[in-house]
Amino acid sequence: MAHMRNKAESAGRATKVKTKHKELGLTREKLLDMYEKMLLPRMISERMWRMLRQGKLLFVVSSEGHEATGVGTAYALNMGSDYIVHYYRDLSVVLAAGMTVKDVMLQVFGKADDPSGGGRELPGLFCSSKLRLVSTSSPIAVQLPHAAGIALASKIKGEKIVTITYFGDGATSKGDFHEALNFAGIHKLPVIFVCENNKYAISVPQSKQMAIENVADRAPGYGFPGVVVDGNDVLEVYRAAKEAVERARNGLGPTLIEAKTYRYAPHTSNDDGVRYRTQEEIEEWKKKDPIEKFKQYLKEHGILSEALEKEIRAKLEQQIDEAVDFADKAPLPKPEDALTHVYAEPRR
Amino acid sequence: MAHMRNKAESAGRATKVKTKHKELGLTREKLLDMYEKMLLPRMISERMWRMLRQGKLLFVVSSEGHEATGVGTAYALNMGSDYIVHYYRDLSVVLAAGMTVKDVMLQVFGKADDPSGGGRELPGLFCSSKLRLVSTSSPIAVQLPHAAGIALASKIKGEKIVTITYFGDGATSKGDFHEALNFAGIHKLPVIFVCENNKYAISVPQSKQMAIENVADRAPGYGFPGVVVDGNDVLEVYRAAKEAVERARNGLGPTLIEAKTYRYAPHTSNDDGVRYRTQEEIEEWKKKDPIEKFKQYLKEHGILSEALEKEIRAKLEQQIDEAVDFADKAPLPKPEDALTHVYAEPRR
Amino acid sequence: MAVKTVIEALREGLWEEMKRDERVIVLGEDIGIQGGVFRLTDGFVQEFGEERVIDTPLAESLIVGAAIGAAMNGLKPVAEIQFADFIYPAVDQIINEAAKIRYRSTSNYSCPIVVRAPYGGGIHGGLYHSQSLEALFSHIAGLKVVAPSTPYDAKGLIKAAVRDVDPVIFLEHKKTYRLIKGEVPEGDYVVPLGKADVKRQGKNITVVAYGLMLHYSLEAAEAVSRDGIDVEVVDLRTLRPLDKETLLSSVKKTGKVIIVHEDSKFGGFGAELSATIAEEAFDYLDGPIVRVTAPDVPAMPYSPPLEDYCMPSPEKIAGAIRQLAAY
Amino acid sequence: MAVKTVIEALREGLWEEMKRDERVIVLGEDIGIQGGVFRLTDGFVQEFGEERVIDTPLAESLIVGAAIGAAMNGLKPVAEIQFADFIYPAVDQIINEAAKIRYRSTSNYSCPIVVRAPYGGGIHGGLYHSQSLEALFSHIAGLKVVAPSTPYDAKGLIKAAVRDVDPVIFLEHKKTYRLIKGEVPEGDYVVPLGKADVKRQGKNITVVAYGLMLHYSLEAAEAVSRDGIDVEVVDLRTLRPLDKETLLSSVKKTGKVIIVHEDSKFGGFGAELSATIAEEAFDYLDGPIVRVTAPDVPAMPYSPPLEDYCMPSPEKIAGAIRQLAAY
Ligand SMILES: Cc1ncc(C[n+]2csc(CCOP(=O)(O)OP(=O)(O)O)c2C)c(N)n1
Ligand SMILES: Cc1ncc(C[n+]2csc(CCOP(=O)(O)OP(=O)(O)O)c2C)c(N)n1
Ligand SMILES: [Mg+2]
Ligand SMILES: [Mg+2]
Repeated sequence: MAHMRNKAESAGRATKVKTKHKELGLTREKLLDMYEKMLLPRMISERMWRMLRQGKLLFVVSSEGHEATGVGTAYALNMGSDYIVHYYRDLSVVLAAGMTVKDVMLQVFGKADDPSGGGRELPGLFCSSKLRLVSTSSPIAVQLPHAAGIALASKIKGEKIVTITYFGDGATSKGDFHEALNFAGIHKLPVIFVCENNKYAISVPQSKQMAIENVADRAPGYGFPGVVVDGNDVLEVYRAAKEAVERARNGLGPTLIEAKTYRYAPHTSNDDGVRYRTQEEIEEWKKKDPIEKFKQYLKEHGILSEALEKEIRAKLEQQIDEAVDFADKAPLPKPEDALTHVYAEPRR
Repeated sequence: MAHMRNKAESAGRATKVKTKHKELGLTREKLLDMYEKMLLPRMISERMWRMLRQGKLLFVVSSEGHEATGVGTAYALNMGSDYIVHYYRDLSVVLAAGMTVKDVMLQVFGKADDPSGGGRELPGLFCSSKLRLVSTSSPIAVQLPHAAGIALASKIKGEKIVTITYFGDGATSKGDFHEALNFAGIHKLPVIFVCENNKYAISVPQSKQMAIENVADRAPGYGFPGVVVDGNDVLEVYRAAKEAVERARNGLGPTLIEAKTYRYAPHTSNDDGVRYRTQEEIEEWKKKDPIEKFKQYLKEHGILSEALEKEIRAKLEQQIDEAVDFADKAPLPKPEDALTHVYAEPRR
Repeated sequence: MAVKTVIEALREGLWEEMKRDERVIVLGEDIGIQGGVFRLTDGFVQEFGEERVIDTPLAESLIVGAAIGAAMNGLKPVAEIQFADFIYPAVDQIINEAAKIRYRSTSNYSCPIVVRAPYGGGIHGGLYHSQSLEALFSHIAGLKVVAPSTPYDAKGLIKAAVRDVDPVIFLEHKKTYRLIKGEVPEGDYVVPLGKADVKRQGKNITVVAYGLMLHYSLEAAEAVSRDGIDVEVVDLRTLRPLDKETLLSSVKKTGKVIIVHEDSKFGGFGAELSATIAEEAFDYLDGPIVRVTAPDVPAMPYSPPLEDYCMPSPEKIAGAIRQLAAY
Repeated sequence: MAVKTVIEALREGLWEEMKRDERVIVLGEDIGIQGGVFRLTDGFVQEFGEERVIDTPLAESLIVGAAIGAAMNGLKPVAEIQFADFIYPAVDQIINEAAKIRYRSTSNYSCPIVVRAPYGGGIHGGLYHSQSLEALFSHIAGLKVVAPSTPYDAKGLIKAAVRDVDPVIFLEHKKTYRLIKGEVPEGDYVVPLGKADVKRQGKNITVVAYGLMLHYSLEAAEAVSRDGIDVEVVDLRTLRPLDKETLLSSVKKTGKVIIVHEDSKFGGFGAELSATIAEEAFDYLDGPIVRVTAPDVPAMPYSPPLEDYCMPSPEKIAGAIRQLAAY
């Protein structure tokens, strides 16, 4: 069946809410770390929108709303050895993977020292061979076959390494989605497909993208499990991701995780985001803010206090200030740098 | 659910076998017509292989084994108004649609008067605007989006016209399969997708093409029914196709029909067909020959006698002789004809 | 006459065609309630309804493939690819199918679709929102390829494209959308496909361009005219079928030619222009055939200094003109 | 030295590379038990196993996309596209991804894949088993494009391609597979990418070709030598990066040039060769730059008279040589 976990079961879990993180093996430190890694991309995104209005940035794509999905999945990985194949909505994943705020700012400012690619890609697309954060691009769904291929190579090499890849609901309409999942199913590849279903591909609502309720329902057609999860509940996301990572690492093959979530901001700074969604719908979803939800949980369990929250925010604010300042002052690329890295430089 | 009809049900039907054609509303004349239209492509295919060995043809792609699938589906259509989008394995469909044996022979000989395209396409790809037999090509699965688009146009024009398209198991791995079925599901288009699952894409067995048993199981992921049917039983194929055509014509949307069948000959004359299948497997399937099966049924019901069978064969043999003779003597295209029909000829 | 932008002119032309002929439908990503990411189809769904203005799933091969099917069944589909950079998944449908349907069926079927695609750089779009793809499509017999540069031409050409009975790839330079303004007549007129237009008469050097580069070339021509170099600027408008007559007669007159495009150089569309000239007007040439293009890099980077380096500019064109004039 | 066919040479080169380096894998349709539809990988799955010789589903975008992923994770994938005509669904992965990975990541990642594709006509393959696609790929910075013509070069070039650290499109003319024979050394040697080869010395006219057309050009050169025309024949071998030096120095020597390819003319690869020459060797030219190619039709039809009409032949090349010689 498509859903490893249906609504009744999740409701059942809700009663066990007090022990959830222990059941998941998450310590206080880890939980606070996760919280910080959700807050950070939110605060960076807000800063980016501000800088856009100030004319300091030319373009913004942000991830407000997707933080639980990103952090919940990323924290289920072995960082630095597992492969991460993200898309532009994944600032939280990228930071969880170990990109620093400075690295992020150098990228969005398009500066020469941008470690992701020297200012070549649009803001929002990161990469690092060191962090095993794979180079990715703007075209939708092209990264899914890459993730399958990376996982194939791990399998051939006999390494117990898992690959995770992220994409939106829009991506599920593309041929590459189908071809990649089909191949992964045939070869039982160690790969996890995470669909961040925020109900829209820019303006196109899910009902015009597919005739079904859940993307996860397609997984049985590829011979592996599909899971629907509340993408705004970081612990539920983590639980689903952990199971999927274990399956993959143990040679049991892929999982499709569909995280139901919502993007709060417009698609990008080129979108006003007002024509296709009602204010009510946005407000409805704001009530389910993943950060608020997690904060509530942490407070209920005495892990986070108002004071600590303030402290964390101040620390992150400062990190961002410093990074912005640094990146702002960093040099732009030299024009003729455009000519490098077309092919491998000849060995000297 | 994926299967409108499971094995138990089919078994149940087997007991009602005596009344099957009446239940389906098929008269004696119609049944004999169907039988003839199954026999004809078989006899043409056999003739083509012979002509290949004689050096009279350069290339053969044939449909032995697929006759029940082709005829059972095609006979559920309104010929001349419904659109047919075939692939190269569909000689039986093409003849059922009204192509004459002469037209077929002119095509496979690549003659100037080939009505499908003046000898431009490889043998096995036919078309006729008059018969609403749509122009199709060698690349796999590209015709599925066309079928969706044709059905979309019928819907927009408010015409109660159905489109049917055919493809192999191999085609289901391609992005175009996914994109077309998804779109058809969203718009509830009047289109029928017929997968002629003969277990191989050239040499690649189903197990290396997909991690599932039935292609039809993918239909729920597109929001419409999928049906598995014995592709060697022309009446069962007809039943499934009729239901699908009715659904489509009544605005209820697409159906995916998976007809399980087998190709007896090699993939084409460029394949020896021996490396990837055992002789036993081929023999096993020959016992289920769709023509033999239908002949048995017709005999049991007193519709076909040995004498009539002989008469039909003789008639078809003569048709084929005449067509071969005609096509053989017909002129080849003039070399510079290669330059025509690139764009519409300017109006004079 | 009213002064309009390129995008207004295109919108007006397409709108009028949808009014004129109910077989015309538009389909693509975000073209409905959103009115397209550039707002070219703003208001269309309200006027023509969801049956004729179709928000598709995110699937370029399907967009073109379904358009092909609808065209074979009597409609006139205008497919929008949101950015030309994203057209690659549809090239199989465009090249193997649309371009070959008439040919392979000796006109049993034809494929009268229009595929619109905003292309080109200089708008901080980075590697995947700046590409120029005319070389790819103009190589393909069976396709027509159009690239307007002015509002007047844009409206007249989109109408001609919609009325054409064969597949047309309609490339709209997105930087010209709001930058370039010009007079556009009310109501119906057509600019025929396959006809170039001499946008500036001159006798020393021919500059051949299209899209945004036409405007940069006119600027460059103006600049060098102060040095006494009299430049003729040919706006191709349609890249395939190429108006060889206009091209060659200008070259034969001036004897020197500069080809300008924004795409990278090696194997770009300019190569064909150069080759046509070298083959058919060789005896008239007084100097090498020069190309001003982007450098041979995979695509235009995002960061402004890198982007600027890649974009041909009026200054770079003027430089090339001066150099060739001195040859 | 043993005399081998082109396909035997390719098979031997690929086999030796798989022996040499266990990171090399091959993937594609029917390449396992079937040994490929042309039998190029015959015996590979038996020797190297199903993990390194992967029969994929029928999905070209996946074949290349998975190869890209495997390459980013340290393997050296050699992807087979069964016929070049079917590569279009993979061009997004090839052009937007493979060609741009190094560039967009400033070498954080690279994409060392080889995509092999049998191309070309003259084998009664019709519209979809005869196409030539070198124009499409050679336009793309970030890709290397190789098209061998002789067995010796085929083996040496496939080895160089496998060892290259960037993506290589390896175009094999399927008519040469069994038609063309030549000496091939046992064991390891490499023909470097990016180097053309003068296959026949001459002083009157340069003919530039690759693949099957190289052989037709040599035949034509032989034929016209009886009329006292001394033809130099340049075999490009690699189309991108182009060996301009060899090309231009031959043209500068002879002053006349004919470019031969099987693909249609308008916007074909020959256009770039012509443009390069018109731009960089203009002063050395004694006549127009002539192209001998297929006519501008969507693809090569099946019926023999139509196919013959489309294929350039030694006779057509010889005719063009004689005409240009008389210029
Ligand atoms: C192949 C392709 N087509 C179109 C686009 C333009 N585009 C960018 S994002 C987007 C919508 C993506 O929606 P979804 O996958 O749901 O991701 P989300 O932005 O909602 O997270 C579109 C159409 C693109 N980037 N790539
Ligand atoms: C896009 C594409 N890739 C590869 C091929 C080569 N090819 C021709 S038929 C075929 C197998 C098709 O198998 P299937 O769809 O099962 O149809 P069948 O021949 O079994 O009826 C392949 C790989 C092709 N025609 N098109
Ligand atoms: Mg979305
Ligand atoms: Mg099959």
